[in-house]
Formats: sequence, C-alpha cells, structure tokens
Amino acid sequence: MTWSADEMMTVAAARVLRGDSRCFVGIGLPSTAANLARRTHAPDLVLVYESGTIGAKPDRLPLSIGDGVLAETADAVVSVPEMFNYWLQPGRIGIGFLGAAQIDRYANINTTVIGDDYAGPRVRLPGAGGAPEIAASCGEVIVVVRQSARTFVDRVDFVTSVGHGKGPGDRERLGLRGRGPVLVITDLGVLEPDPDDRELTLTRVHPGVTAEQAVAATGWPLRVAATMTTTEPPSEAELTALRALTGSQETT
Amino acid sequence: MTWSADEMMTVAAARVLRGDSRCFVGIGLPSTAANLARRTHAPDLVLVYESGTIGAKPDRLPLSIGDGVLAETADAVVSVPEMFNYWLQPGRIGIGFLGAAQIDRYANINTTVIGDDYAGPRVRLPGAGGAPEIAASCGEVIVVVRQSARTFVDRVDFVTSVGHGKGPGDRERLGLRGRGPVLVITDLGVLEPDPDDRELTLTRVHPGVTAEQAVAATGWPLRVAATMTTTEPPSEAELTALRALTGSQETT
Amino acid sequence: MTARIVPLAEAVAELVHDGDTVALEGFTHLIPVAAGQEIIRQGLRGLTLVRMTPDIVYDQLIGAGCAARLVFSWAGNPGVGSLHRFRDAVQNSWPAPLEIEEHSHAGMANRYVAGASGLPFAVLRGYLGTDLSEHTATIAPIRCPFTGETLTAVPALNPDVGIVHAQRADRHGNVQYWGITGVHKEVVLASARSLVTVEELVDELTPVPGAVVLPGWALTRVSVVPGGAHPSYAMGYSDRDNDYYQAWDAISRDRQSFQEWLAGVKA
Amino acid sequence: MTARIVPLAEAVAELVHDGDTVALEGFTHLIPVAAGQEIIRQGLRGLTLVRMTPDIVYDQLIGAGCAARLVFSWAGNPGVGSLHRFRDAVQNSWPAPLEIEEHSHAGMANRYVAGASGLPFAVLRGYLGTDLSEHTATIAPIRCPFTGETLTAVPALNPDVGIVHAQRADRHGNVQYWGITGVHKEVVLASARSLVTVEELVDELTPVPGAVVLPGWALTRVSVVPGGAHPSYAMGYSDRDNDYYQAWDAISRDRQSFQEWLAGVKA
Repeated sequence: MTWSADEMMTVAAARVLRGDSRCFVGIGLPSTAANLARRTHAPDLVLVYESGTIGAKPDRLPLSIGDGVLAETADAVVSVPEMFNYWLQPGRIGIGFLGAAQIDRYANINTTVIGDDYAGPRVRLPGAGGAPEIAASCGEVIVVVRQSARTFVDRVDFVTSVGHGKGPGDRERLGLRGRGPVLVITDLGVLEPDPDDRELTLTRVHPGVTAEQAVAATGWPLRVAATMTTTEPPSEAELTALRALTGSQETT
Repeated sequence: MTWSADEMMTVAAARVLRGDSRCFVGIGLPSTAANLARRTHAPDLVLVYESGTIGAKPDRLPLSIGDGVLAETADAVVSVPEMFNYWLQPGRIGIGFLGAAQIDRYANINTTVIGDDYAGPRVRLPGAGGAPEIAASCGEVIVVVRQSARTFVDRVDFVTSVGHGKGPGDRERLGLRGRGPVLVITDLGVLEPDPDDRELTLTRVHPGVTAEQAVAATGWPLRVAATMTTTEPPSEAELTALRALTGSQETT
Repeated sequence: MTARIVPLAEAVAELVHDGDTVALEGFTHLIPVAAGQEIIRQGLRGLTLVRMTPDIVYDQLIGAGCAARLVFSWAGNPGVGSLHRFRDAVQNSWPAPLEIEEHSHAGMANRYVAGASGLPFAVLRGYLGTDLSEHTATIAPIRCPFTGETLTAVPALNPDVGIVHAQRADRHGNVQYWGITGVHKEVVLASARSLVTVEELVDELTPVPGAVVLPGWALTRVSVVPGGAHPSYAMGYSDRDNDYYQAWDAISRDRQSFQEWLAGVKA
Repeated sequence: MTARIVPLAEAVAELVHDGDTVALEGFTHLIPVAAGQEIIRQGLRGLTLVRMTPDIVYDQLIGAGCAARLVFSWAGNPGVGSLHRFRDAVQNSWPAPLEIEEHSHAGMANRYVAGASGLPFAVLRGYLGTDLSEHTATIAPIRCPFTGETLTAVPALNPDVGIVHAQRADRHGNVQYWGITGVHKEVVLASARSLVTVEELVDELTPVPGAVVLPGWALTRVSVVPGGAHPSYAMGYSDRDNDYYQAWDAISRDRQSFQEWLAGVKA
C-alpha cells in the first residue's frame, strides 16, 4: 500500500498514544490520530474533548469537538467550566495534542495573528481557544503540524501557547506545571526539544524523506540529531483503520 | 381550636412568605413554616435547601435538609458548591429563614459557642453551616426563634451571622448585599429593627401575650413600639394544615 | 417572577437594545442562531458581542454591522477554516471597525463563572507567558494570600443579555437541556436579562439523563423556535448541518455574496 | 490507572495512615459511615478529619480517639441536637484534645472547589463581619484587581484521602451516584487518594437522570459495601434511618454507653 505524507503524520501521532493515557484532543489531525490509536493499539485510550466529554468512544470520526457522537458515547459529560477547572487545570490529563499556525524553535505556538501588529494583523487567525491552558497543564504536549518554512519560524509573531519559552527553566519560572511539548510530529518527520537547551531538533524522518528536506522546510537553521532514525512505515492495518475513519484514501 | 405558642410562631412565620418568593430554608421551624405556606396561601413558593434542591415540593415534612423527598420533587438538584456560589451568593434568593441559639439587640446571631472563651467554651454549639452567607446574601432575613432572656442577649458571645452589626450603616460598610433581618418571629410576638437605629423593637404580640411578657423574656431593655398590633390568631385551616404536616397536635 | 413565554421577535425587541453587551452561547451544540438573525433583522447597532467561540452566527452579526466590539476566545468556522466576515472587520474595518478583547477558553469560562457567582473576578492558572496578557487589559496577576504564589485574575462577565438555545421548556418557563451543556447555565445566570429559545413547549419536563433544568424564575424570556440552533444542533431534535458550515465559507468569502445572503435574512 | 476494586478493610489499610488528613463527605445523603467505622476498627490515630457536616460518623471517630483535629462548618446531629462526643472532646478534651478549624458551608465548599481545581485558594463573599475570621487563620481578605473591592479568600483543601459513598460502580471502577450530590466530586478530585464505597457493582452504568459519573481513572479505590451509608441513605437503595439518629443521642450522651457501642464495632 502507498500512503500520503499526511497519513504518515497521522499514523506517527497515533502511535505515541498508549492505552493507559488520557488525551486532550483538538479537532482535525489530533482527533483523527487519537481516534486511530483507539481503534488500533490503544483501545482503552481516554479521549477528552474541551466541549466537556470525558471518555468518548465515537464509532465514526467526530466532525467537530462538540459532535453529538461524543456526548452520546462519553463516560461523563461535564460543563465547559468544569472541564477546564476540574479536569485540565489540575494536570489530570496526561497528553495534550495541539496544532499550530506558526511554531518556533522553542516550540512556542501561534494561532492568533500573522504579522507584527496585533491591532492591524496581516492575517487574523482564530485565536487561543483552549490551547494556552492545554499547553500549560497537560502532562506533556504533542504538536501535530505540517512542516514548512512559513509555519516553522525562528520566532512566532505572537505567543498564544507557551512551549519552552526562550529556553531552559522558562516553564518553571512561569509556574507552568506540565513538561510542555515533547514531540513535534510533521508530515516530514519528528522534532524533539534538545534535553539541554530545549531547541527543537530533528530526530526522525518519515520513509522517503531526507533530513535536508526537513531543514529546507524550516525557517531557522534546523539542528539534526547525530543519530537519526526513520519512522516505521504505516502498516496495512493502520492504513486500513485510518481510511475507514476518514472515509477516503487521503486524510485532509 | 386552641393552639400552642410554637404553632402560633410557625403560622406567623408562614404568613410572611408570598407565593412569588424564593425562600432559603433551614431544617426545623423554618422548614415547617415554609412548607405550611406552600400548602396554604403560597402554593408557588420556591423552596431552596442548602443541600442543593431548588423548587422542592415535598408531600410530607422533610426530616432533614437532605431528605430524599426534596431531591425527588425538586425542579433542579445542584451540587452544594453550585448552591452557594450560583444561587445564594449573587442574591437570587429573596428570603432567608434562620434560627439562633443567641440573638442580640441588633439581630446578630450566634450558633457557635456560649461563653466568652472560644477555645474553652461553656457550650459548644454546631457552628455556622450556611448561616453567615444566608444572612449576608438573601434579599432579607427572617429569624424564627423562641424568646427567652437566655437567647435574647444584649451582645451575642460570638457573631456567627451578621444582622445589623452595631447599628446603621454597618452592613453597607461590610459590603453585605442583602437587607439583613427584617423580622424576628418568636413564640411571643414579632420584633423589627427600628428604621433609624436598627435596634430590635417589639412591634406585635401574639394573642394572649402582653408586651410585658416579651420584655421579661428579653435580656436587654426591649423597646416596645408606640403602636403595637396583635397577631391574627391561627385559622382553623392553618392549624389543620400545620398539624397534617407535623403529624401531631404540637410542633416541636 | 416566572419567565414569560413570548415570540422571538418580541423577546429580542424587549431585551436587546443598541449598545448592549450581548452573549449568545452554546458550545458547538444548542447555538441560538435564529435569535442572532432576529437581532440582525431588528437592525441593532453598536453591540458588544461576547462569545467563547464566535462562529457562523457571529460572522453574520459582524458582517451585518451589528457589532462594535467582540469579546471572545476562538473565532473560526469549526472544521472548515476562517470566519471571513470577522477577518474582514478586523483586517479592513468592513462594514465597521471591530474592537476586540481576546481571552482563552479557560479565561472566558471562568469569567462567566464569576459573573454567575456574583463575584467581580475569577482566578485561574492561565495566560502565563503568553502574549495575550500584553494585549488584553482584562488579565491581571493575583497573589495567593496563603502561599504567595502568583496566579491570573480575570474580571466577571455580566452581559446585559444572555441568549442560549435549549431542547424544551414547560409552561412555567422552566427550561431543560442535555448533551453538551457548555456554559449555558453560567451565561444565563451571569446576565442581567436572559432569553432561551427552545425546540418545543411541553406540559411536563420528564427527567432525561444528563439534563440540566433552569427554573423559570431565573430567566427573563423563553421563545419557542423549532430548529433555532441550525446549522448547529439540538441533541434529540436535530443533527448538525455540517454541509452548511462548508457552504458558509463560500457565502461569506466575499462581500457581495454575503450581502445577498443578508438581503434574504432581512426580507 | 483504573481504580482497583478491593474489600473495604484492604482499601482503608492501603489508603489511610496515622496523622493523615481525611475527608469523609456526603451531604446528608451517601455518607460513608461504614468506611468511618473501618477507620475506627483499624485504630488509626492523629487524623485531621475534614467534613462540612460532622454528624454521627464523626462523633464516632472523635469518641474513638482517631482525631487530633477537625476542620468543619456545622457539627451536629441533624434534626436531633448536639454531637455529644464532639462536645465532650471540645469542652473536656475527652478522650483526647480536639483542635478545631471552623468555617462556613460556603467557605468549606469553595475550599474543596479550589482543591479540585488545582488552585491554592478560592474567593467568595463570606465571613465579613463575623467572629469566624478572628478565630480561624485560614480566612483572609483579598482585593479584586479590577474593582478594588475586598472579598474573602480561603485556602484549598487537598486531603490525603477523600472518602464518599455512591450507588454503584462498574467493573472498570467508574462510579455513578444521583440524588443530592453534595461535594462528592470536589472531595474526590481534591484528594491525593480517594475511596468510593458503593451499594453494588454492575456490568453497565445505565444512565439515570441527575446522575454524576466519576471515571475510574480519577479514583484510587472502590469497595463494595451494601448499606455502607447507614444510618444515612443511598437514594434508590435505602431510606434514611431517622430513628437511628434519635437513638444515637442516647448512645453517645455518656462515655460509658458510647464505649459499649465502640466495643461492639471493634468486636
């Protein structure tokens, strides 16, 4: 079977979710990946959506974070204030899955405005949503985003959600309790913060992708790990499950 | 029909509740009075219990504030934090009904300790419960308590719930939003705060009671209003309804 | 004291005035879209619109020129992309400039909680290290008097009018809703006046698992508007019209096609 | 990660240690009385006991000498009168001195809310003008950073162990309860470790109107203890034993009759 770069990205994201995890899921690629994990190797994965559904077990891909299938199949449905205050804020959710319009070398995320002028932005994006507190409070954060020099920038125009700030110690100084982004999974490979200085480093490429391609798709001089690995290609089972979920040959 | 002093007190308390009121009800005499009102002249009275039941319509007298009949018949059952935060605190409940172990000339209430030494009290009472915030936040407060010089004291040993503090302007200075106690209904008559200096004044006696008896049952020189009235005796309908509720000839 | 049950046009005329702060809430589910379009029809102006997730109904209100300000945490067409009328207002001041006050979901939810609780502010772990605190005046540090730790305070939201959609009401104006309950209770209780549009009026609100009941005396007006949440949905009554969310992208993308849509609403 | 379902004696032995801060909650309904008596049987000492409404079960724990401190807002035998063992401890230090930390219901409820929310404190309109603030160190003024108004702060309660009773659990340890829900959710989520005793174990938690579900992964232990709330009740399973509340007055009134009762529990 052949696969698309987006399919590889989704499969790679799904694989990092273990069965005993609780995952705070945003709509789009994160939701597809989390639902794929639940249908393949992690049937006990607890999906938590900011709409207030805890332990949803959708039998199809939800089309919004407030899809009826989430409420119908959840272990519990709580109000939105309760979700943020009782479940997210105290660190009960192990993994937060986030997307990004821009991400920088310390994995800080922008989903607010493109351009330097907040009041007169070049592009007005949707804004923060649940992301700042997901990034602050989940045990760890996984970012899923397509890689390009436009998206992977040296410094984000606006810090919507804090990754590793300006480097080591910044999260602790700010009083953020989760570990922050531990993986950035793209359509080209995987970046991880350097254990010492927290700068995102390419540690893995997907099959058929070279490190040079990833470097070229990054808006700063991307570090490449000394020992690079290559992602295991999607299995037939993974691709079949993914396509059954998305109802197509390609995820979008 | 003859009646007891407690029955007169309960009937007098029931009569002040109007059909369009919401009443925060404690167990004991307040609950009996509120349930009596609902069965006689005020069928639409909304009973709110601190256990979280809103609009309970019990078909018998609840034996505790968390009686199952309250949850079974309520329009809504909410958590205890929600009851205090969303319903009581913002002033949504018009009338708060309180009892007292001691009450003073400014209608401050003690339900905590008897004696001057908090750490080594002469009598340890149950404590505050919901009362301080009921007294602070309900639109107005009605106190129902048997009158005696031991209970009606010049200054309470401990201010558990603020009535009118030390006089005019004290509630406003403290930032309390409700009007505070507007009526003290006893087994002898009714006391009301003086409109000018807020001192409790005897304005009404129950049938067969004299002002002198009420003065004698008060631990400070009780003021008597220039124009005193006498409570209308309990009607047969009121007494029948009350005895059906309490299942006895006498309320206790 | 009991909420009066009146037609939607009457409820909007009574409750909403030019310059008011108005919150239409509903987290994906039970969004009071019909009430929003009635606000457009009545030509209200200068509104401060409050909503965690401005989506199609706020794109419509903004494009129609009803709004002077927007208080929000996520403005987009969920699952589809941008809100074109919102972007046109922010980027090009069309049809009018739109002032914005921007928060996170956690902050907005807690602002409603404070509003419903009669408190002037709420405390959360939020915004720390983000650029939001730089651009939004309604975010402030606050110190724990016991531990000394610094947290974040946000002021209460107390809209003039709060509007939500629900499944049903009884003839006393008691309202019942279930499924994803969002911030429905908070916005109704935080607002000076409130309107709930419902799918139907019933004689009795039979209990439903997961249902919330708001007593009629805690609301101002109830209007019966079947399908009033379309293209959002009312669990047990309708499904989300995902195609309409897609279609809105084309309708709203340019000013002319939007104005044609608007003429239809006002007709 | 899933709550383990174990016998009550095992759960108490695993979770509760001498000197712990332990909260047994249940607002009139679903009080975990059997769990309290198991704490007595295991002879735990030096506990800080937390509960909004210390009633019979806390009178038992205090009389049995398990408690060194009590954090509470209303201590009485509801509908009956005083708690004699509590009074004997406070007034006469029998069987041991009992330190107290006294709040109002609103304060205690908000302390649990803060604890469940991962915040160090909560804000409320409370205590103003009362003598409680003079005698209780965990009440402090706090200023709104937006309006300047002074309100009251109370610190979070985060017990070492939180214990409640519920109607039922499934085999994954998910717990379901309904009726008066009190502060069940808050105390479970605020506590470092938690134990829920349930009337029965079922294959599936069929939905019930008004029911709350706590996912098993948010709990530490579940024990099946039918009647474990007696003399309080579990809606749908048992009625409140009002006679027992009356009877407790006589049992607890003097030390000797109490000690006879205690010998029976320990036997």
